[in-house]
Amino acid sequence: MEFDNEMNIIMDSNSRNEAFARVSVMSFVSQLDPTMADITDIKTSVSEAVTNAIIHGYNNEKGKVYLKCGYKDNNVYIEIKDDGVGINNIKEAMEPLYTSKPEMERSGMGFTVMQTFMDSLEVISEEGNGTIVKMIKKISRS
Amino acid sequence: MEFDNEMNIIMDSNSRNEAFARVSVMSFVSQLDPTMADITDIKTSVSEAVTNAIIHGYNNEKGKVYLKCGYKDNNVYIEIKDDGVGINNIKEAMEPLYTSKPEMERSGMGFTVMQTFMDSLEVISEEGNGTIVKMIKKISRS
Amino acid sequence: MLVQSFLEDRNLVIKIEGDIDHHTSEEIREKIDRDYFREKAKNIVFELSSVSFMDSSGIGMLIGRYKNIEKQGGQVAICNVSENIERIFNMSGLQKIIKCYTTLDEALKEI
Amino acid sequence: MLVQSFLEDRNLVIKIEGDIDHHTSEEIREKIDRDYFREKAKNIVFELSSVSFMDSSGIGMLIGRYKNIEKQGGQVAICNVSENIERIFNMSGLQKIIKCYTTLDEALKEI
Ligand SMILES: Nc1ncnc2c1ncn2[C@@H]1O[C@H](COP(=O)(O)OP(=O)(O)O)[C@@H](O)[C@H]1O
Ligand SMILES: Nc1ncnc2c1ncn2[C@@H]1O[C@H](COP(=O)(O)OP(=O)(O)O)[C@@H](O)[C@H]1O
Repeated sequence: MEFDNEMNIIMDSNSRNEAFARVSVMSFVSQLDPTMADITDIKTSVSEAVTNAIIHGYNNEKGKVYLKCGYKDNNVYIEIKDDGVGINNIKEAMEPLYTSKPEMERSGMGFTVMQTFMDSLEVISEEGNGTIVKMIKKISRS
Repeated sequence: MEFDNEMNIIMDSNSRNEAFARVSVMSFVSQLDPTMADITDIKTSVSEAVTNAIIHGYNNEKGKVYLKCGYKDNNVYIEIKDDGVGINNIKEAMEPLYTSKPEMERSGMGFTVMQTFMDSLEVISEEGNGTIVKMIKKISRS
Repeated sequence: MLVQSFLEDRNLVIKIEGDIDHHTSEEIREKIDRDYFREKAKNIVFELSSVSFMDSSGIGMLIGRYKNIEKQGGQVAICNVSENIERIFNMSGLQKIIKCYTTLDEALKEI
Repeated sequence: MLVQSFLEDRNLVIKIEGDIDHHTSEEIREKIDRDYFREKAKNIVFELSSVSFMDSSGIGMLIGRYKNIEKQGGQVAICNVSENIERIFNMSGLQKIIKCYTTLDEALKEI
């Protein structure tokens, strides 16, 4: 796809980079002059997917998290990818409240947040082969 | 080099991304809790190098700008790269007030800013082969 | 991110400033659990007016405290939810589990 | 980034809010040059208290206005330099070319 503007970030799997990812995407998307509500939705969804890559994909171990963000007209496309453990049962993983790490006080709401806050969510994953989360948000100009 | 934390950004050669680059680097570097003065120095230097890639490297045409940022202890390493026209005479280019685009109201102070605000500056370039700007800043914790 | 706590009767008031995400949740959790036992508190009231961002890790952290404190026979309440986190708050259904109040005074009176 | 202008005698006061970089400089320049001729102004005073960031593109834009206005027989002054841009201001040596004042009143009086 040919975007109006596009950026790619590769970052270490380090929980400090959750905030970095949010701020970067927010700064990039702010070029479209979106409403505060849309900015918050996108920031929160990015935070969920990057956090998942770090704690589930890489089990808090070393690895790289890939973030791609582009926009065309008023549509924002975001892709977050890891080369981590992957997801065995995507349907189950996406159910509200399902978490494989209850001992870490995970709420199991990450995918539900992304689904609620974004206009489209696609999860591509396979056990042992990493995970790609693709999201689209149609923004309203403020 | 093995950094404590590292990120890479690939962005379109689009002047809107000057602000995006600054904010992203600022957010990343803020993990070290630097002083406001250090943050400003780094933001300004990043802005200079990214702007140069866009207007000189790519002559405001399509291209990709590569930004790498990592830190180890209190040292911040930044590399900004383009695959643009390159620099024929680096020594001359780095002289204060030298600009090849006076008609664009360039001040010719970009490299001087980087040299003044950062602790080390290295420019690697060749005509027709793009430019790499490497900068290091030792930050003080706030 | 900054967590401050103070005791008001046996209610530990927790004021969080900044972002609540997975990274900061761990720090927040440790500080709260430490202060709760040190201060021999019974209940916890979260004052969230200065929270700039929260994602589902924050929901998990709040529910985690709720579960722990319930086991001790105490209660958890939330007050002053900032505008920034209203959207995730509403969608999470947290209010069905933890009581939410508009002001700290109200929360301390009702708990 | 936001540029506001108003005329005070024949001095065009330019108030810039936000970041001055290469991207925003082009917009700022166009607006100033348009307003200067439309308002038949003589001098320009930059009010920079609300500038959050400036790099050397901003220096180029300011010097560019200085050169143009000088050709018209006018003067350029700067006032209220914000803390955010003091460092680049001092290193650029701009003060040797363009007069800087602490307040707008002072600038308007002296120009
Ligand atoms: N990037 C990922 N890699 C591997 N597993 C994942 C990834 N993202 C999500 N999962 C799985 O999906 C489950 C549900 O995710 P989510 O809804 O975000 O809730 P939570 O993060 O609170 O567990 C996780 O517990 C995990 O098992
Ligand atoms: N990335 C680059 N690619 C090609 N030429 C460059 C690049 N960066 C700088 N230059 C050259 O070096 C000169 C001086 O750069 P600089 O000190 O930043 O001043 P300015 O950008 O105001 O011209 C430029 O005018 C240009 O000729």
